[in-house]
Amino acid sequence: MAEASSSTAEAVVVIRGLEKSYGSVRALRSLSLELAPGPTGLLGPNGAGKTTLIKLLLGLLRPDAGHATIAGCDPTTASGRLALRRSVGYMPENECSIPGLTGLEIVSTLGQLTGLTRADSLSRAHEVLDYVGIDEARYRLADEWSAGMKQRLKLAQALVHDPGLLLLDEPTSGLDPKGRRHMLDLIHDLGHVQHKSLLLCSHLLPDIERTCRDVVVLKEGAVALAGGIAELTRTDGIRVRVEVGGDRARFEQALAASGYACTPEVNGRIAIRLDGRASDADELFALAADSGASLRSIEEVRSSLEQVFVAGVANEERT
Amino acid sequence: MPGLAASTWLLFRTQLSRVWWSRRALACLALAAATPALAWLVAAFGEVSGAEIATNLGWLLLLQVIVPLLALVAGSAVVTEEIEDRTISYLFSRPIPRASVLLGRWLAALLFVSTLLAVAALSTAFLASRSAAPGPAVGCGIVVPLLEAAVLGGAVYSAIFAAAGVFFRHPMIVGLGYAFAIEGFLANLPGRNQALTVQYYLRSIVGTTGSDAWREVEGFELSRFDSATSAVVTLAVVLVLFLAAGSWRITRREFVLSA
Amino acid sequence: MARTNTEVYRPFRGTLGARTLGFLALARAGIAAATKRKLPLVILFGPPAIATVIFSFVVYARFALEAGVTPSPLGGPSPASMIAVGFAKQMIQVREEIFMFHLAMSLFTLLVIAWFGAGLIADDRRLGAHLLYFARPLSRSGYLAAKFLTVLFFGGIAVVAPGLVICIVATFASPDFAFLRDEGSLIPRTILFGTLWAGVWGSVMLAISSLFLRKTLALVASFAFFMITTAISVVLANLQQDDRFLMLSLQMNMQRIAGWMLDGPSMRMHWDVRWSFAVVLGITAAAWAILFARVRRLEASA
Amino acid sequence: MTLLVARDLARWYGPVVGLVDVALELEPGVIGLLGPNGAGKSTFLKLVAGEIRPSRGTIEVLGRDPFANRAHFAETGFVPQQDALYNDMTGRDFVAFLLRLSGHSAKQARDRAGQALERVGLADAMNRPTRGYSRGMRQRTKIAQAIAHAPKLLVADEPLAGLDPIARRGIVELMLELARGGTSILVSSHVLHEVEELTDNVLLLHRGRVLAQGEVPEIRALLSRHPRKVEIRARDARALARAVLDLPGVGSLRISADGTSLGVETHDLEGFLSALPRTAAAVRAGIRSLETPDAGLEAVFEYLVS
Repeated sequence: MAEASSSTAEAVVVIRGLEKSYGSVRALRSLSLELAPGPTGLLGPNGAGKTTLIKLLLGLLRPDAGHATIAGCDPTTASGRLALRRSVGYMPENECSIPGLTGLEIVSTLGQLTGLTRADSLSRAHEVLDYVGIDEARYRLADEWSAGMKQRLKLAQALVHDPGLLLLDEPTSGLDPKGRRHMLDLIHDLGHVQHKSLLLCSHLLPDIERTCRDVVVLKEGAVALAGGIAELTRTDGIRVRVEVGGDRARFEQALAASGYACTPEVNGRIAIRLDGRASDADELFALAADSGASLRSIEEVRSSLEQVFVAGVANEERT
Repeated sequence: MPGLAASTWLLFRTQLSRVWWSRRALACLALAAATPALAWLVAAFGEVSGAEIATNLGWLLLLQVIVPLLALVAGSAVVTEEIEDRTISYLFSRPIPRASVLLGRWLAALLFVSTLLAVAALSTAFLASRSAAPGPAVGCGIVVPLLEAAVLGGAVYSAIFAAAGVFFRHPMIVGLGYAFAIEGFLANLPGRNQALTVQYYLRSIVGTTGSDAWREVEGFELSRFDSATSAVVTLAVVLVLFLAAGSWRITRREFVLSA
Repeated sequence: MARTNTEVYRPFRGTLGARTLGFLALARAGIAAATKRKLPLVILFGPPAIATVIFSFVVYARFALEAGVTPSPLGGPSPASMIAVGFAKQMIQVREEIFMFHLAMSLFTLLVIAWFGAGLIADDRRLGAHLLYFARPLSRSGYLAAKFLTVLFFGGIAVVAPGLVICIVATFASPDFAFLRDEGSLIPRTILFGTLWAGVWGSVMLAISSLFLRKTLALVASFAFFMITTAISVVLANLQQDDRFLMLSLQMNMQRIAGWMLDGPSMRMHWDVRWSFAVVLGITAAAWAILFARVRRLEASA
Repeated sequence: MTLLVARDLARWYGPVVGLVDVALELEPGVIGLLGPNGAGKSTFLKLVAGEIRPSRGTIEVLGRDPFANRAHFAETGFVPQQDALYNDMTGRDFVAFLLRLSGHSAKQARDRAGQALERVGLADAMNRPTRGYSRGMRQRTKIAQAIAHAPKLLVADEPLAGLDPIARRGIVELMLELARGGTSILVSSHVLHEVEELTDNVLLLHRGRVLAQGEVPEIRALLSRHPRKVEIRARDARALARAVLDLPGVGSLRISADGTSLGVETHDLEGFLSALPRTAAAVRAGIRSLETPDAGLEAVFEYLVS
């Protein structure tokens, strides 16, 4: 995923000094942010203002101060609000469905509410339901669907009017491993293959790492960290983490003898610093062969997004 | 491990402080305030004697409509509220007899309902007595039976609806059906089946112990009355029976919460 | 030249119109959802349908007697038709009978509108449907208009249809359409009254539905509202020996309006009909005020 | 003594199957309960917590039948799945109230409630009504009420759902600390990497049946019909492929389109790995990384469920 992270195309969402508080709780603290086209992750501990930000972008809430433009529209004006909701797809966090309707009827009704004609919305409903992988169940009442299928229905209704920008709030909550992988594949396809801009709000870091190119970390209503995921998780020198089988002691002596700096890790693995000496681990294999050891796994040490998140969010307070 | 009495007392004390601060309590307050408000209005602007106001409003509105409705709103929630809010798992994973959940919370609801109804009955009588129009005074013959019937009616109805909360999924609708459809229908039938309604016993209490002013209320003198004591005893037995059935059922039944 | 069409996601090629009447789709969806469960439909619309059929036959028999023709029931003389003919004999005035039948039906409409109206906003909030609606270009007034049309649809059928059917039967049964000449204006007035009745009670029911989170609670609340207002109005009227207190009950006012609009007897209600209109419109305005306030909160909490 | 014994255990909700002929024995310790949605995880936990009765067969927890058994509740803490609290009560009052119901005196209840809430990281928020709590704080309050009376067994249904990484790490550490202290923990989740942080001992459910039970590596070893996969990223994968072809147990080779990664399937993983260093040293194909992707829980789950 080494595409250019933020091309010069004009930003999809521009936020300047956004303020919002509920009574004494300050949800957003003069937030300023620009979202480039493409898939961006929105991260932050519970109560960092993620859901509030999404509601402000959709024009469901009025900000106390500052302004935002989304897909070229201003959510605080009535006309801007109606216009932006035609070009933005929103996948809400908590479970929602329309009582008494089948899945197909829900998606086609919401399509018509967005401005599609009756015929267009019905054919479009079938297309998006095929895309999210809902087959005959579409003809059954959505109230009887499983949590996983309701989650896919929410994505389908967000896609029915083929919006340029998608706001996805915790898309994988409540899904089992298979459902989760399928949902992440869909979002990855939307972001990278269909070139839709999307703002994915989640607290599961592997989801964001799997589907997004950029990430914004919120903390107590302000941006703690923002940038491309690849840059943020790159480490300085090349270090590898090795799991050793067979005669581990002799292998460690051989490593020390040939001057590799290595530090043992908690789960029995060893982190070895390669930088400068070699760009690959062939040398390590040679040492292992000589000392009767085997290398069960070798992985490049990158600080995972979790470390970036913890560092970004917890830099002042104790973790 | 706490016994039945200890855990009932614990649930009662905790629920007592919570029962006053809910939207449900707001609805009950509004219901209880209806009769006194009307009594004040009629006393201030009408030319009707205090006794007539107290007896008519007391019987036709307070005892026949407000008492069952208020007991329904407060009583049916005794167990159903915990099930709908899905907080029952916390109570049912504690080493306490399950019946204490019903009894403890019902006692709190009882105190709440009785207080409201007593205040409603007394204020209705008081406000009615301020009417300038000539007529018999609003004496004990009116106030005492009204108070006794209102509080006792509230207690029995709330016990019945609390038990309904354990037996049925929609106790509100079942309770409404009983209080207004079945009781309304049976009350008008001549003969013994009136004895199946709570209203009959309330009427017996008011009829035998109340003063003659009660007799003038339209449609009051229809039925034959039991003695007041036998009416009170019967109501007490009904109350205990329903609570016992509810306690037995809550211990046996599995409460499977929808996901 | 061979073409493959295997791309998984097909972009939308149609046009996205600025359809201001988009909310009609929501009304259609509401009606579709309500008619899915057949049992309530049968229970609620069965009895009025049967009553309408019987009453139409009675009207037919009444006109037949007037014209000196002995009414010949379709399936030959059956006990039911004998009773109907007997009843037709004592009928005084067709128009008055139609009025009384209409009143009976409008009470039944209370139940129909309560059942279909109770869940309209309550279930939306409980199941989170408002999250889906208000992320769409649907304004608050659009949402309310759609919900109102849904309840008006069912209320309208329950109250207007019986009246219309009977007027039509009366028209054909009356000798060379005399009914149409003398009482022709009754038909538009029936439609007007039916719509007013369904509109007013529909608004009250929607307001109650927006105040509660569950359909059952809204149903109980609507029963309590109806029960208490009626009880208070009757008690006060008896106490004060003054029938004007009946104006406190919405349903009494509607009967007074019905009496005036359909030239029916006005029983105990002898006050100026403008008072009834004032009370009814006041209650409807209050209902809509509650509705707009609640939906504003609904959109913000989406 | 054994933690839990289930014999021919089954539970239906009308026509819907919750669990069907489950027979197993669990030893004290931390057990991860896994399975797709609707696999019967919540049903099993409710049976262990004594909230519902089996439709057939028996279940014994700590030697007792759990259903509505007061002695069992005294020694068990239950974290229900639903996000429900008494919104008008403060966190401390809520936990203290439940402790009173567990037979503690007023003072004891208040102190232990404070300690439990501090352990879950709610020291500053415990005196505020839970109405104002965030999702993560509500989840931690639910855990606090389950551990406040120092139970022998903690039954937790999706305790980590909705927690952000910092809160989740805190709860995982708390559970590990409880486990070290001798408390057995039965925890369900459907986010596998969360369970991997907690324990290696898992119980896999699918469509109401027990698919597998035990340590993950042992389960993986039992799945012999699935050859082991090794993913190697190297500068010249094709050269490495030629050299690796005749190493022990190699079944199939797969070279990626850009020629930088080699997928090997072998029926003798140990033999293959011990022979690899000599070959790799000889070929010098510039190996950058080597992984056995199907050793993890996710792959084991995938094999069993598909």
